[in-house]
Amino acid sequence: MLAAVISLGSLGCFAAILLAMAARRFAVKVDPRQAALLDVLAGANCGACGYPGCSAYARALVAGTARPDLCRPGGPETLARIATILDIEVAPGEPQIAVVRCRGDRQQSRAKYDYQGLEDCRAAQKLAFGPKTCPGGCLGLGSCVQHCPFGALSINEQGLAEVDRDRCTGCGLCVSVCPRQVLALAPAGSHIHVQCNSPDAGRKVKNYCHVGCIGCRLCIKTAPECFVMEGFLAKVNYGHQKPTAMADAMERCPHHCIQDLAEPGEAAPHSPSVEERTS
Amino acid sequence: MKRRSFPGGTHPPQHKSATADTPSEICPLPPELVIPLAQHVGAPAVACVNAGQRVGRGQVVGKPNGFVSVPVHASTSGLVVAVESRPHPCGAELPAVILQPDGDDVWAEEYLTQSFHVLTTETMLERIREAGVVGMGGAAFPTHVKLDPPHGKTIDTAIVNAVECEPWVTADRRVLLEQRDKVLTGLEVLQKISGARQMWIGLEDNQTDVAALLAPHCKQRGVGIAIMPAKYPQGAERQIIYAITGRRVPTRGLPMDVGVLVQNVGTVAALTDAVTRARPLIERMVTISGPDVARPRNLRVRIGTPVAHLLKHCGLREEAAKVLLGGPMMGTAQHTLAVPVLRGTSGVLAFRRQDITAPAVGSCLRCGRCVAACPMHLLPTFIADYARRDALDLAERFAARNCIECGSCSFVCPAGIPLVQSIRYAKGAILARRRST
Amino acid sequence: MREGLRFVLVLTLITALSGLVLATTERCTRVPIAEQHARQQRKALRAVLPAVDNTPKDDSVTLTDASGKEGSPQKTTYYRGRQQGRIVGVAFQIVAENGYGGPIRMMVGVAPDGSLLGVAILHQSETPGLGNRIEEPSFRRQFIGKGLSGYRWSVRKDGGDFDQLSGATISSRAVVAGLAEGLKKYRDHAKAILSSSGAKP
Amino acid sequence: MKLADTFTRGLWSNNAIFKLVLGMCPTLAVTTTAQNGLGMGLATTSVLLCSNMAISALRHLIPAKVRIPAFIVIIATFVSVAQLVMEAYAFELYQALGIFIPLIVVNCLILGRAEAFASRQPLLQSAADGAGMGLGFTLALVMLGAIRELLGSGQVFGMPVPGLNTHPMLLMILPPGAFLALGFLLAAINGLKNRE
Amino acid sequence: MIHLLLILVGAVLVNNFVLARFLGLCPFLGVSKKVETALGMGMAVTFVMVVASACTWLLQYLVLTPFDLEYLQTIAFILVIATLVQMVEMIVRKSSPVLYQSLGIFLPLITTNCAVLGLAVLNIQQGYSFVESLVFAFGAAAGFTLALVLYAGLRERLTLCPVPDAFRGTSIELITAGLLALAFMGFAGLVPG
Amino acid sequence: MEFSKPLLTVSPSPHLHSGMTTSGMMGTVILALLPACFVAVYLFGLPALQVLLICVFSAAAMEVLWQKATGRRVTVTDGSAAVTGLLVAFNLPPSSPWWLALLGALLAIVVGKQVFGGLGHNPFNPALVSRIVLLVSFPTIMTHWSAPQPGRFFADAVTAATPLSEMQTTVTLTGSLPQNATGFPTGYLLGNMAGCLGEVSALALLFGALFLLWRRVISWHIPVSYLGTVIILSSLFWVIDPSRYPNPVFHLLSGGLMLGAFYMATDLVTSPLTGRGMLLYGCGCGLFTVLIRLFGSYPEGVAFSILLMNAATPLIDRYLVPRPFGMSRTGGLP
Ligand SMILES: Cc1cc2nc3c(=O)[nH]c(=O)nc-3n(C[C@H](O)[C@H](O)[C@H](O)COP(=O)(O)O)c2cc1C
Ligand SMILES: Cc1cc2nc3c(=O)[nH]c(=O)nc-3n(C[C@H](O)[C@H](O)[C@H](O)COP(=O)(O)O)c2cc1C
Ligand SMILES: Cc1cc2nc3c(=O)[nH]c(=O)nc-3n(C[C@H](O)[C@H](O)[C@H](O)COP(=O)(O)O)c2cc1C
Ligand SMILES: Cc1cc2nc3c(=O)[nH]c(=O)nc-3n(C[C@H](O)[C@H](O)[C@H](O)CO)c2cc1C
Ligand code: SF4
Ligand code: SF4
Ligand code: SF4
Ligand code: SF4
Ligand code: FES
Repeated sequence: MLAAVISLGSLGCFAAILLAMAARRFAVKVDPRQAALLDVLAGANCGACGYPGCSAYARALVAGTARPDLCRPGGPETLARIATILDIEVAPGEPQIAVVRCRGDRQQSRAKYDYQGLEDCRAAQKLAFGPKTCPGGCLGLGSCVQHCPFGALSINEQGLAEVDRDRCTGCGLCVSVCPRQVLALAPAGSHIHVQCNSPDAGRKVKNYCHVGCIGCRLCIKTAPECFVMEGFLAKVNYGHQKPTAMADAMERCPHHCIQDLAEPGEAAPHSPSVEERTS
Repeated sequence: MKRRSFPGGTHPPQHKSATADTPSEICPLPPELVIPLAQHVGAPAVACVNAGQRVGRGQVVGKPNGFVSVPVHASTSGLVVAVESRPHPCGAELPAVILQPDGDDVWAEEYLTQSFHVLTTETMLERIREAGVVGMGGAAFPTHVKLDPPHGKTIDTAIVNAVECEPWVTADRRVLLEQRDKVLTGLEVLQKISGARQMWIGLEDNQTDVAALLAPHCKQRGVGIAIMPAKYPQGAERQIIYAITGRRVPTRGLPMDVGVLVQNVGTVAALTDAVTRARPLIERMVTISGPDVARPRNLRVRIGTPVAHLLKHCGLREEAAKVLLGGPMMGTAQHTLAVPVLRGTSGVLAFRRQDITAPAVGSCLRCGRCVAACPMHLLPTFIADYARRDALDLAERFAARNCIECGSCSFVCPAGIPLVQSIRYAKGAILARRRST
Repeated sequence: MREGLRFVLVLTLITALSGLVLATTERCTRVPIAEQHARQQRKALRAVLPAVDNTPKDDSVTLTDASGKEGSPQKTTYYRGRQQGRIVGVAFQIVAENGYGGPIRMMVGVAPDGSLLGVAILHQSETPGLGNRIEEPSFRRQFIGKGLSGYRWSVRKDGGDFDQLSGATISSRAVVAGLAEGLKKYRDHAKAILSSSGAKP
Repeated sequence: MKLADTFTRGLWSNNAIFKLVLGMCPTLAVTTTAQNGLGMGLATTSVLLCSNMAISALRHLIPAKVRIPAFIVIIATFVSVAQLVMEAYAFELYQALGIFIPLIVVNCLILGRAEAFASRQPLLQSAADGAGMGLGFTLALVMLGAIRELLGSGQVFGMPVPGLNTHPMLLMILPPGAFLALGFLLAAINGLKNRE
Repeated sequence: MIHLLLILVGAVLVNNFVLARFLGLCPFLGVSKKVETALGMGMAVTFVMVVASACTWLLQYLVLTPFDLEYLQTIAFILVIATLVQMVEMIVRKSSPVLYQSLGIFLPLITTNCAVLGLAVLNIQQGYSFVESLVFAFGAAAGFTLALVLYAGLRERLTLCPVPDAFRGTSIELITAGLLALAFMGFAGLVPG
Repeated sequence: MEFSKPLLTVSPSPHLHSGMTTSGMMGTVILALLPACFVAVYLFGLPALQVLLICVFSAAAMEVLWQKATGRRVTVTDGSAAVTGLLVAFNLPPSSPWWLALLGALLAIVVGKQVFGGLGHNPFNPALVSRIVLLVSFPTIMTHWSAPQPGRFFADAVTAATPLSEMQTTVTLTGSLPQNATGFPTGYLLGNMAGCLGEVSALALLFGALFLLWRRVISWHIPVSYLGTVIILSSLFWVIDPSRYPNPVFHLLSGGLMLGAFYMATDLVTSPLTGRGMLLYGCGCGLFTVLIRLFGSYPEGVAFSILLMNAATPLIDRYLVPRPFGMSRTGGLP
């Protein structure tokens, strides 16, 4: 009995002394904030922040080389927590969501050629600048679908990309993937969007698409300040939305490229909370 | 005579008999010539004529823009109807001078004939540049740049590339047969400018008849004839240099790093015109062939002639489903027939729907055929796989940038995977990333 | 320093405490554990010996094998089972080296005349379903009553007198060879084992 | 969190093996029969329960710095106790499980729960977690053991299953079979989950 | 000599620690995503296993056996191993950041690794002498490393495969490990005993 | 406005294809295996035919079922399932019961291939996975051989031992080789031995292998390095002790070496990509085959050695990367 207590106790004592001495002699400082940060990051390891995984981002945050608002799946809550840990101040941004800015499906728009090759928009874009006559139209080969880490994208039967608003976290990966910038991030609360991305003048657009923006400015006339014109393309001024006026503009758009993407019957478009989106 | 080759490569069917022994013809002038200002590697020329202006044959319509750039000339006399964007073989719409031939085809200036022996190297290079000579083997790199290596680099061997390993295309062969004297003179010009001590003409062993015809003339001038086994891509620069000289061009290097200069047969012939007669490059040999062409043959075509005109001239069996500029291994498929022939266009091939036999795309069997076929000793299947998954770092680590896009890998892949397309994508993405950082 | 001290103290305390707990547990379980081991041995002895009225465990001789193969001589303990003082059987462990999955440890009981009284497998690592069928009574039973002389100690496949298990020839062969060796060992030592006992070899 | 929740979480939704993939060695090594699986599972459960409770009770006394070594010692103590008790009162099982009894010490599950749960939660919660996790582990072991025993020797809990015991697939009770069985079991669970 | 060689071959191939004895599966499944990390882990494990084997052997035969304290084996061994690993980690981290990046980061994983404790216990169980136990430790670690590296190679290839949904993740990884273990069964009997 | 008018096709270069496709390759392999099939049926009669048919058809059926069930494109027409089925049959004893053949095909297609994502993704040779699983699971049935009875289709099976298992048994028993393993057993060339359905006639297998080599479906690297290593190693042992170790000819002709070297080690999917990689792989196969045959407890080592080298293939592919043309020796590849 005594032998056991003594030998085990002295073994423990010995081990503890060794460890204590080692800890003293070989101490290396680790920033405790790094561990704390890793805890609050979303843990999806999605790479949306541009770092190889959450822990790399945490390291960069502590090192001060990264912006604190890059963890998109984590959303504003995470941002707030990061801010507390790092003791900095940030203004929370509005949650965003990806919008497909094209309605020119197979029926509605003109193909340039019959494409044979990789099922990849970026590769197809390199062959005579894509198989669609419209230089901004969705190619429907699904590069964005492959890259969305949350499975929020799909290609519909008409050959157009589609965003699942419930799944999209607004991480923006698809935006950087799409070779034609068809996808853009818009405030998740907004549901009226101009679904066209053609830079061409109306005459040209009419030649290749039934539903492309022809730059007629009717929307701007109907709902001033709600829309802006960039070149020959109308865009929603997301900072300045007036639902009724915009609904009017929607009615009057001759090519129907302004669309309300909220599901029918839904008063205000659903803006999922962070919990729901990351779970 | 030597018979060497390079490791790797494939054996696509030749299909050359349709045009190989048919004498070339002069292509009649089309109703409208489209002369793009970008016909070479480097900065595009700048238009120096306006709509409504009359130009003579050979008159400069686009001025060079910088050192790596060459002028663009009117291919015939006529009226400039517009300077506007038109479909370009690269797929985009690019600025071009639109010329309506007047049918007189008169030279803008009378030119004298002169022996090149009396000219200095500088004069000759200047004339080559003025004539707008670019590589006619496909890359269309300005020849005066290539012939003027930077300080410290010397050229001891010049190779005339008459390999023409692309199926169907026989333009170089016809040039050799029909413009032999021009080529031979061009050889001497090349030797004088480059200072090369050794000269070679590289041919494949399916062209022994040409070799036999050339042999006495070459012997007389001390030019070697290198006959290599017919294997694709024997004509690619690095491969022909390895086959003839045994030297390996380093990865990011140029032929001149190993003291070699490679020029296409057509380029060499164009040198003669440029130097001895100061005539610009406004016409070239083009093979019009393919299963859909009723009367396949070689045509001497003015630069800027739309493809539709050529196909109409040679006749189509039925409406073309696929039209290529260049050969079937490296050429580009066109989405419109309005594109013109450029200085670098060696062939126009037309296919019917039933000739397009793309194998069903499956998953990689890891059979290693692409690896065995790659003349650059790469692992095409890995690079393509990484490219598809956007693993650019890995693609680069497996030397994606070394790929010469010869197409051997896709040609042999039993699973029908468009390997070259993926690799090309990776190359582009890697370059873009480098530029952005 | 204070922190280091605390570190050492806590850990020492916990280990010492753990030592106490364990020592106590060990004290409580010592007897049952010994009992378990003894029971296992008893069971094995009982399985290979006929009914006896002594405690063979306490009536043993340990002899050194003359034919210790690899240098170091091996010791074997022979347990003697008696009936009314007369030795009726001797039990000892043997190891068959060439099993399929490793050595096979067996306990055998031998009658004073050198014939087998019983075989029990103590430990084997043969393949379940194949080699481990050597544990089956039907396989082991065939050896009972057989002695060295008069039998060819190998499996039928090799021209012997014993049935192998189909699909497990290697294991069967190992068992047979091990038994034969054990019997030989007994024969060599029979005198010493049976001496001071009144029984005749 | 309610005790019952804590308990059921460990039992299924956060199952040590199906979800967390912890403690694979004993899982694969001893599950040649359902019975061994059960024995191993119960042994692990009791150690987990005790250590969770002990650690939770001591959590304010142990300085953070010595946390891990202290936990290890506590766990090792319980394992040794379990080992002695099994040797004394469940000798057959003790022999069947062999080296994997002392190895309960290094079952990542136990240290993992100590570190992640017991060192931060009150006693009862920790006990519920220990019991839930342990029984979840046991459940998985029994399932795996039953499958392997059924396919590999045509028996369940030592009882022959007619039809299957004429040509049992020996592989299933050999090492590769353990990997394959668990792999397919996980796939089946995934498949069921996906369907929902 | 031959006898040591047999112990070595037996530990590397025949009774491979991971694939036949089921020891050290957590790191086997966890640290095998990339071949490089697998190699690093393998080397770290090799070092720890050899040193731990020596320490525990001495502890057993100098302390536990003479004082009749065999029942303290488990706790004593794990204490020694845990201390050892932690010490090594601290030392490596301080003295060679490069080595730490390639090997050190794996060390915490090793403490709770069946392979090390299992090895220590097996050394005693099989009655190996000091030298034998060192050889056995090295062989076991080499076998662990071999299996880990092969498995990492397979897993790297797996990431490119369109595995059916239900089989994604741990499921297919276990199946792959199972087939690897199946291949290793070919070594059965290569070493007698 | 109507947008559908015939368009020109645009695809990336090259615009030609060699014409050798996946299904073409698989078809060639099936053709190459046919002579051995005929020999098997000739030697072992109807049971062999039954095993062959069950394996091929159930492999194909399994592939269809699985792909339907997991919602994938059905690709049986590429023929790889048929090749796998055929090779599973080749690896079974001729007298296998029907359920064994069925189970074998199922194991090969499901465990060996489809769980990894189907053709091209399996790291291990499916037919061999199946063979080994069966061998380990049902050792009695899988080592129950029947003697060849040329031309007697309906004869009852006569039990016999394969040359290798006979050799192993005799060597462990007596320490020296049996009668049949001491000479140069040229009779085995024609299939005069017991063994797996497809491995018995070296001649028929060689014939098909030449066809494969000629059609360039397989390259010479693996067979040459595999057989070469076996010949060199076994000669070495034979020279050391001819009474204990059999001669190289015996090694070549008895057992599944020919089948393995030409048809199974060469499986495209599970062997390395590069020539140098294939050579290394072949050498590894040869080494393990000889080791297992001479010292292991399994009489035959071909299947195990190929599986072992399958496991090493990803590493070989990763570390034996060819140096790109023009790259210096130190030119930054992994
Ligand atoms: C960007 C660039 C720069 C080049 N610079 C030179 C040069 O300075 N000297 C030279 O002789 N060739 C030069 N070349 C030409 C190449 O050596 C080669 O002849 C040309 O790319 C066509 O080769 P290919 O048809 O085999 O691709 C250059 C090519 C490129 C693309
Ligand atoms: C795959 C490949 C194949 C080629 N084949 C030929 C060929 O057959 N004939 C040829 O003249 N140039 C060929 N080239 C172009 C040569 O590499 C090289 O650019 C050319 O011979 C240089 O001459 P140039 O500057 O006069 O065009 C090929 C290039 C590549 C990449
Ligand atoms: C996985 C496996 C395990 C085996 N286990 C044993 C075994 O434990 N004992 C044995 O004698 N044979 C075992 N064998 C079989 C031997 O390899 C050999 O085939 C057999 O002993 C020959 O016996 P037979 O002539 O009775 O068929 C096993 C075979 C395999 C494939
Ligand atoms: C030359 C060649 C050899 C093959 N060998 C095998 C083989 O040994 N086993 C097998 O299951 N499939 C074999 N296949 C078929 C195919 O490659 C196999 O089904 C894939 O491994 C499945 O992904 C072979 C195919 C070819 C072309
Ligand atoms: S949105 Fe962009 S990436 Fe997505 S399918 Fe359309 S073109 Fe392709
Ligand atoms: S669709 Fe997907 S990739 Fe695009 S922003 Fe939303 S979550 Fe990100
Ligand atoms: S990888 Fe590039 S160089 Fe190699 S064969 Fe393919 S296209 Fe040619
Ligand atoms: S040729 Fe095609 S199938 Fe073969 S390895 Fe290359 S990519 Fe894969
Ligand atoms: S359970 Fe064995 S290493 Fe984790």
